[in-house]
Amino acid sequence: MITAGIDVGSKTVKVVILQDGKILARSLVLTGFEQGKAAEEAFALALKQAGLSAKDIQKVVATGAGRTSVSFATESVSDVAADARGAVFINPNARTVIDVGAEEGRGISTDTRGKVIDFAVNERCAAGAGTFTEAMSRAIEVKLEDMGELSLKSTQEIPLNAQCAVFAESEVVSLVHAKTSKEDIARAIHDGISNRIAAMARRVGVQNDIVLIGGVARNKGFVASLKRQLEADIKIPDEPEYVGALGAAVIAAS
Amino acid sequence: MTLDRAKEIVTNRHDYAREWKKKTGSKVMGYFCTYVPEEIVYAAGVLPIRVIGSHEAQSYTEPHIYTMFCPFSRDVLAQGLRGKYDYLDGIMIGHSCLHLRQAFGAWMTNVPASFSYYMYTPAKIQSPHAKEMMLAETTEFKKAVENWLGRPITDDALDKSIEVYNTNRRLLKQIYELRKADPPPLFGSEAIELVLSSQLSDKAEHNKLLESVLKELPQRRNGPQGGNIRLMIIGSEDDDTNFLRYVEGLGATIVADEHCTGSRYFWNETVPEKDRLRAIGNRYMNRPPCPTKDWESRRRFVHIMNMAKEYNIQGAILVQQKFCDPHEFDIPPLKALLEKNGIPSLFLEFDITVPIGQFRTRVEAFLEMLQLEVV
Amino acid sequence: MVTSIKKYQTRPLDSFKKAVELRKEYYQNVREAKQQGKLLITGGADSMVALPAGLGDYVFFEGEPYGATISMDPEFSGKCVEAAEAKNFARDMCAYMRNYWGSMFLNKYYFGGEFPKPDFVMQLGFCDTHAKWMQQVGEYMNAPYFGIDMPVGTPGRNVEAKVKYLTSQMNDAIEWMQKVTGRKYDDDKLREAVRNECKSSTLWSEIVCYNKAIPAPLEQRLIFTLFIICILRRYERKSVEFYETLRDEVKQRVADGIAAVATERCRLMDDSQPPWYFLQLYKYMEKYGVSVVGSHYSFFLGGSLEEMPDGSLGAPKTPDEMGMPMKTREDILRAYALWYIKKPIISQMFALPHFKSETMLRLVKEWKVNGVIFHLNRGCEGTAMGQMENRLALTKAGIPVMTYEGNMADRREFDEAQTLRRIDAFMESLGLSKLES
Amino acid sequence: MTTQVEYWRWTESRYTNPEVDWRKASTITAGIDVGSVSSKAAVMADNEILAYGLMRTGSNSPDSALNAINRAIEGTGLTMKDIKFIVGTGYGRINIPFAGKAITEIACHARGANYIWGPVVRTILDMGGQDCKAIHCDEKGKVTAFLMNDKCAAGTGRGMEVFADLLQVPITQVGEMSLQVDKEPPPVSSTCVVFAKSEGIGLLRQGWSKNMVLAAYCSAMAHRVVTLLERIGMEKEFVLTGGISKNIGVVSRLEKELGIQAVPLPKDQKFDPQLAGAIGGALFARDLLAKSRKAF
Ligand SMILES: Nc1ncnc2c1ncn2[C@@H]1O[C@H](COP(=O)(O)OP(=O)(O)O)[C@@H](O)[C@H]1O
Ligand SMILES: Nc1ncnc2c1ncn2[C@@H]1O[C@H](COP(=O)(O)OP(=O)(O)O)[C@@H](O)[C@H]1O
Ligand code: SF4
Ligand code: SF4
Ligand code: SF4
Repeated sequence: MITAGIDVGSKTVKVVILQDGKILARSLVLTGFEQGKAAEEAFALALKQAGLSAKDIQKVVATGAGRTSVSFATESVSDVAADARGAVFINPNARTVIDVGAEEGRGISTDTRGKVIDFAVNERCAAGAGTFTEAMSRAIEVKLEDMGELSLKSTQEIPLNAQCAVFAESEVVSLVHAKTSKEDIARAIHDGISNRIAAMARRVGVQNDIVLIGGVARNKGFVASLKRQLEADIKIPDEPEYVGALGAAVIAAS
Repeated sequence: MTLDRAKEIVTNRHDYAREWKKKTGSKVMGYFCTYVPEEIVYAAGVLPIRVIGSHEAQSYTEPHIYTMFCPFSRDVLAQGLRGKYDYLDGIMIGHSCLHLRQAFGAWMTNVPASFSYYMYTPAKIQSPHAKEMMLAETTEFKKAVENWLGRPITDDALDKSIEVYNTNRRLLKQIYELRKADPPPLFGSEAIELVLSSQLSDKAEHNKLLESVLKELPQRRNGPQGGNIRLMIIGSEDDDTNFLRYVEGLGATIVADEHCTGSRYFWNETVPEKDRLRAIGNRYMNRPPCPTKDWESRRRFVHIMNMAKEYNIQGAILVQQKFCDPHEFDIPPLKALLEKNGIPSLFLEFDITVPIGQFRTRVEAFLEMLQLEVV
Repeated sequence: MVTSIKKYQTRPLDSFKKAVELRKEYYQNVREAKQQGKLLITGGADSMVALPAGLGDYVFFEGEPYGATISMDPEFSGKCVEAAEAKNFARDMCAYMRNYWGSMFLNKYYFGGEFPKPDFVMQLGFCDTHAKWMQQVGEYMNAPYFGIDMPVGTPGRNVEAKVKYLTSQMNDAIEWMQKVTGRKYDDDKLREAVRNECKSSTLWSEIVCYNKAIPAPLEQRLIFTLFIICILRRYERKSVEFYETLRDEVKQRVADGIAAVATERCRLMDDSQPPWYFLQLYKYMEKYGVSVVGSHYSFFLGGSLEEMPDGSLGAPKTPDEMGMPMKTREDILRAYALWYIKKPIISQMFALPHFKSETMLRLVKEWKVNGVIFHLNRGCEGTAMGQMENRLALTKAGIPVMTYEGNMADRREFDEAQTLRRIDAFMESLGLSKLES
Repeated sequence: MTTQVEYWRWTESRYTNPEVDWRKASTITAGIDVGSVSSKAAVMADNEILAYGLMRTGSNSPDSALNAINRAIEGTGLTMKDIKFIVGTGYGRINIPFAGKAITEIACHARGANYIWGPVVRTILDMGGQDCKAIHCDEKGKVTAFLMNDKCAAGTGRGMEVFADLLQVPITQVGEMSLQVDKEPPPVSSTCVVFAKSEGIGLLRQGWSKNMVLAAYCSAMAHRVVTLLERIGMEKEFVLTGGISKNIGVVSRLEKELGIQAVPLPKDQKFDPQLAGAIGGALFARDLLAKSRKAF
C-alpha cells in the first residue's frame, strides 16, 4: 500500500510518501500565502521524486495548522496525533514527543502504539517557538543556522526572560551593548525558549525516550539547552521536520 | 562588616542549616508562611527556617501547579522537588493563602518528610474569638510536635524561646528605628537581608549578629548618601535583593518596608502571660496583618500610613508576586490612599526571575518623577 | 469512522422547567426585594445564608452565581470585567467577582435597573477571595459588612474548637444584624431556614446518588440547571419542595431505565466550574456517546456525601434526622456550624489536595466513570487549588485524564478550537469515535 | 524575501525652523530619542526648537543616535561641537555615548507635550513601536503618574508595520484605509507582533478584505490603549504622541471609544508629535546646562 502524509505547517509544507513502512520520497516547500497551492506543489515534487503519479497513492492524510486547505487529502488528523505516530514509527520507544516548529511548540505523551495520552501546546505567543530564535538572531545579527554552534561556545549563563519575543529583543539589545559576548547571548536565548518548552513537556509528564522533532530540532544550541533543562537524553531523528508528515502517512496506511 | 555575614546566611542558607544540624544534632523544620508559631518549634529544640525563593526559573513544578499560581509558590515547590531541602526533617504551614498551601500540599505528597503539618491560623484576626481558635490550634500543634519528637516541650523551654524571639524582634526594630535618619546607616537591601537571615538562622545566634550590627552601624562609612530619594517598599513576599540593590543604585534609598520578608515579620513582640501558648498565639493575631487576614476594616493601611509618615518617605514601590491574589485586592485601594496622601507609588509585578531590563524604564521614570526638576 | 450503537430510552425532565422558573423568580426577587419589603443581603454563595432568617423576610443575593450568569452574555460580561480592570483590579482575580464588581461599578443589574443596593453584606470566608471581595462591596456600596471566618484546617482536627469559633461568630453576627437593621431576631425563623437548607442539601445528595445508575438519569448540563436552586434558595421551603419532586422524578427515571444521554457508552466526570459560556462542550462530547455524570464540584457545592453502612457513599442525615437538639438558638447554631464544617467543598477542596483526590477516586469508582476531564480554571483559584495533584493521583490509579485551560467566567481566556482539539484527542485515546447523528 | 517596496517605511524627515538663527543663540542643546523603531533628534537654540530629524532605528543605538542628530543639523551649518549638552532618551538611551545624561522617555514625552501643546495638557498617550504609555503631568510638564503596557507587546506600532507590509499598504495610508469599511469588524483578539503576519494571512484566507483586516487591527489597538487610559484615570485635556498618533485609524477609534477628542495641535505649531520625546529631551538638556553653569 502506498500512502502520503502532508504536513501543512505555518512556515513549510512537508510531504512524505510511504510504501509498506518504507519512505519512498520526501519534499518540502515554503507555505507562503496560499496553503493549498503550496501543498499541491510539495505533493507534486514528492511524486516526481518517487516516480509515481497521484493515482498510485491510495490514501493521502493531511495534518498541520493548514490541513483543511489540502483539497486532495482523503482525511485529516490533528498534528499531535500525527507527531506521536510518526515519532513512534521511527523510534518505538518514544514516549514523550516534543515538536518545536516555527509558530507552535508542543509536548506530547504517547503510548507504545503512538496514541496520544496527553499533550500541551504553547499559546499563540512567539516566545515558545522557532520564531523567537529567528527574531533574536536578527537582533544580534547572526545567521539562524549559526546560532546553535555559537551558543555551544558560551562560557556563562545569563538569565533571559523569554516572556515576550518583542521585549526579549530589547533585553538582547541591552546585552549587546553591555558587551556580553554573542556566544553567551545565544545561549541565553536558547535557555529562555527551552525553559518554556521544557515546562510544556513536564506538564504532560516526561518519560524516556524523549524524541524532539520539528525544524527547531536542527538547532544544536536549543537541543543542548533542552537537555540541560530536562536532565535527560533527547533523541533526534535524522529529518526532524518530516516526522509529522510521516505520521500522517503512517496513519493513512493503517 | 557583620552585615556581610547576614548576606552570607541568605546566600548559603542550605549550608547554614546543614552545619547547624551537624553541630547540634537536632532537627530542622521548614515553614512556608510567617503565620506559624515558630516559638513552639524552637522551644522543642528544632530549628525553624523559612522556605524562600531561589529565583531560578525551573520547569519542575509543571506537573504539580499550573501557571495561574504565584511564582513564589512555584519557586518554593521547585526547590523541594529538586531536593534542595533534603535536610529538612519536617515541614509546616499556617493557613494563609491558597497558592502557598497548594505548594505545600504538593511538597508533602511528593517529597517525604517525617513530619508535615497544616495548621489553621484564623483569618478574622479582628474578631476576639480568633484568639481562642488560635489557642486550640497551637495546643494541637504543640502536641503533634511532642509526639513527633517523643518528648514534652516544657514551660521553661517556651519561656526561653519567647525570650529569644522577642529579643530578635526588639533588635531588628532598633535597627529599623535607625533608618528614620537621613541618610540612614544602611540600605534597604541590607535591612531585608537582616530579616531574611533571621528567618533562616538560629535566633540566639542571630541576636548576636544583630547586636554587632547595631554596634558597627554608627561607624559606617560606605552606607547610603544623604539627599537620596527615600522610598518604602510594600507588598507580598519579596526576597529579591538583587532588584532592591538595582533600585538603590539609582539614587534612591529604601528606608522602610511592609513585607512578610521585612517588617511584618518582626514588628510586634509576644506579650508574656501565664498561658504561654495563648501568649504566643495572640502575638500572631496582633501582628501587622497579611491582606488575607485584614477585614472587615483595613488595619493594614493604618499601619502602612503610620510607617510612611514616621520614615518620611517620598515614594513607594508596590511589589506584588504575579497572580498573588491576597495583594491584588489591596493594591488598588492602597495606591489610591497613598496618592491621596501625596505619596506617589510605582506598581511592579514580580516573577521568579525579575527582568530588570523590563523594569528599567519604569523605575527610572518613577525616580525622575520624584526628583527631576522642571524649570 | 461511524459506529452504530444501542440507544437508551430518554425523555425530558419535568423538573427542569421548574428549576428555570425558580431561578428566574430569584433574580426578580433580588431586584424587587425593597418593593416586596424584604431585606436585601449580598454575599457569597457559600455564606451561611440561613443566618439572616431571624430578621424576617429577606433575599440573599449571591455573588458567584450572579457572576456566572453575567458571563454567559458576551457583551455585558465584557463590559463588566473591563470595568473592574479600569479600577486597576488584576485580570487574574476571581472571574465571578470581576463580573459582579463590574456590574456594581457600572451600576447596572443584569436583569434590569440599577445594581441592587444591599441592606448589608455578609460573607463566609475560606477562599482568599471571599472576605476581600465583600470588603470591597461594603466599602463601595457604603453598606455595613460582616464577615465570618470559616476554620478550614485539617478535617477532623479540633472540631469542637471550630464549632465554638463559628458559633461565637454567628452570635456576634446576630447581634450585629439586629443593630444595623434595627430588627428583632426570631429564632424560630432561623430554625426553619436551617432546616430547609440542610434538607435541600441532603435531598440533592440523594439525587446525585441516583446517577450511579447505568444509564445515568442526569448529565452534567442538566445537573447545573438543577443544582442552582440548592445554592440560591436553599434556605427557603420552596427549595425543599423542588428537590422532593425532583428526587421522585429521578428515582422513577432510574426505575424506568431512562437515560440523559441516549447513546451513553462512556461515562466521564469533570472538575471545577465549567466555562459557563461554553456549555456546548457537553453537547459536543455527547456526539461521542459520552455522558458526563457529575463532578466533585457539582455534587458538593450543594450537597454532601458520607459513608453508608455498606461502605458506599450516600446522602448524609439532616441534624433532625441525626436527633440533634434544635431547641435553643445555641442548639441551632451548633447544628449549623457542624453542617458547614462537614461540607466536602470546604473541608476537602480548600484544605490540602489529597483530601479531594481521595474523594474523587471514590466517585470515579462508584459512579462507574471511565475518565476525568479537568478544567484548569484560571477564573477560580479556589477550585483550581490542587487540581494538578488531583490529576496525578487519578493518573496513578490508572484513570484516563485530560486537562484543558480555561476560565469559568471570562471568555477571553478560553480557546474554543484548542479545547475541542483536546477533546477529540482524548476521545480518540478512549477509543471513541463520533456517532451518527 | 526580495527587496521590493517596503510598505512599512514611513517617511524619514527633517525640519529647520526658518525663524531661528542659531548663531545668535547663547546655548545650543539637543535631545535624542532612540526608540525601538525610530530615532529622533531635536536641536534647541536657547528656548526655540531649531531643527529636528527623524530616522529609522538601526540595529545599533549609538549609530542610530548619530544618524538622527546628523540628519537634524544637516544644512543648518551646525556641527556636533556646537551642541553644548545632549540628553538621551528612549529605549536606547543608555547607549548614546555623546549624551550628557539619560532621561526616560516618560519624562521627556510629558515635557515635550507641555512644550508643543502648552500647559493645559494633563494626560499624554504615547503610542510607539513596541509599547504604549499613559502619562499624567502637571502644568509644568512634570510627570505625576504613568502606566505602561507590559508582558506582551501585542498591538503596537511594529505590528502595524508588519501588517502594512503584508497587505502592501503604505503605513501612512493604513489609518485612512481602515476607516473605509461598511461595518466595523470585531477587533482581532491576539495581535502578537511576531505573529502579526500569520494572523493577517489567516484573516485574508477567511476572505476578509484588506481594509477589514486593518480595521480589526486598528480597533484592537485602540481598545488596548483605552484600557490603559481608564486604569490611570482620564482627564479630558489629553494629547497623543508617538508614531501611532499619525494613524487616523487608531486615533479616531480611540476618540470614539473614549467619547472625547484629543487636544488638537496648536495652529502655529509645526512640530511632529512623534518628536515629543526628543523635544522634551532638548528642553531638559537646556535646563541641565543652565543649572550646571550656575553651579560654577
Ligand atoms: N538549521 C536550523 N537552525 C535553527 N533553526 C532552524 C533550522 N532549521 C529550521 N529551523 C527552525 O525551524 C522552524 C521551522 O520548523 P517547522 O517544523 O518546519 O515549522 P512548521 O511546521 O511550523 O512550519 C523555523 O522557524 C526555524 O526557526
Ligand atoms: N507617518 C506615519 N503614519 C502612520 N503611522 C506611522 C507613521 N510614522 C510612524 N508610524 C507608526 O509609528 C510607529 C513608530 O512609533 P515611534 O513613536 O516612532 O516608536 P518608538 O519611539 O518606539 O521608536 C511605527 O511602527 C508606525 O507604526
Ligand atoms: S507580543 Fe510578545 S508576549 Fe505577546 S504574544 Fe507576541 S511574543 Fe508573546
Ligand atoms: S506571594 Fe501572595 S500568593 Fe504567593 S504565597 Fe505570598 S501571599 Fe500567597
Ligand atoms: S472559590 Fe473561586 S469562585 Fe469562589 S470566591 Fe474563591 S476564587 Fe471566586
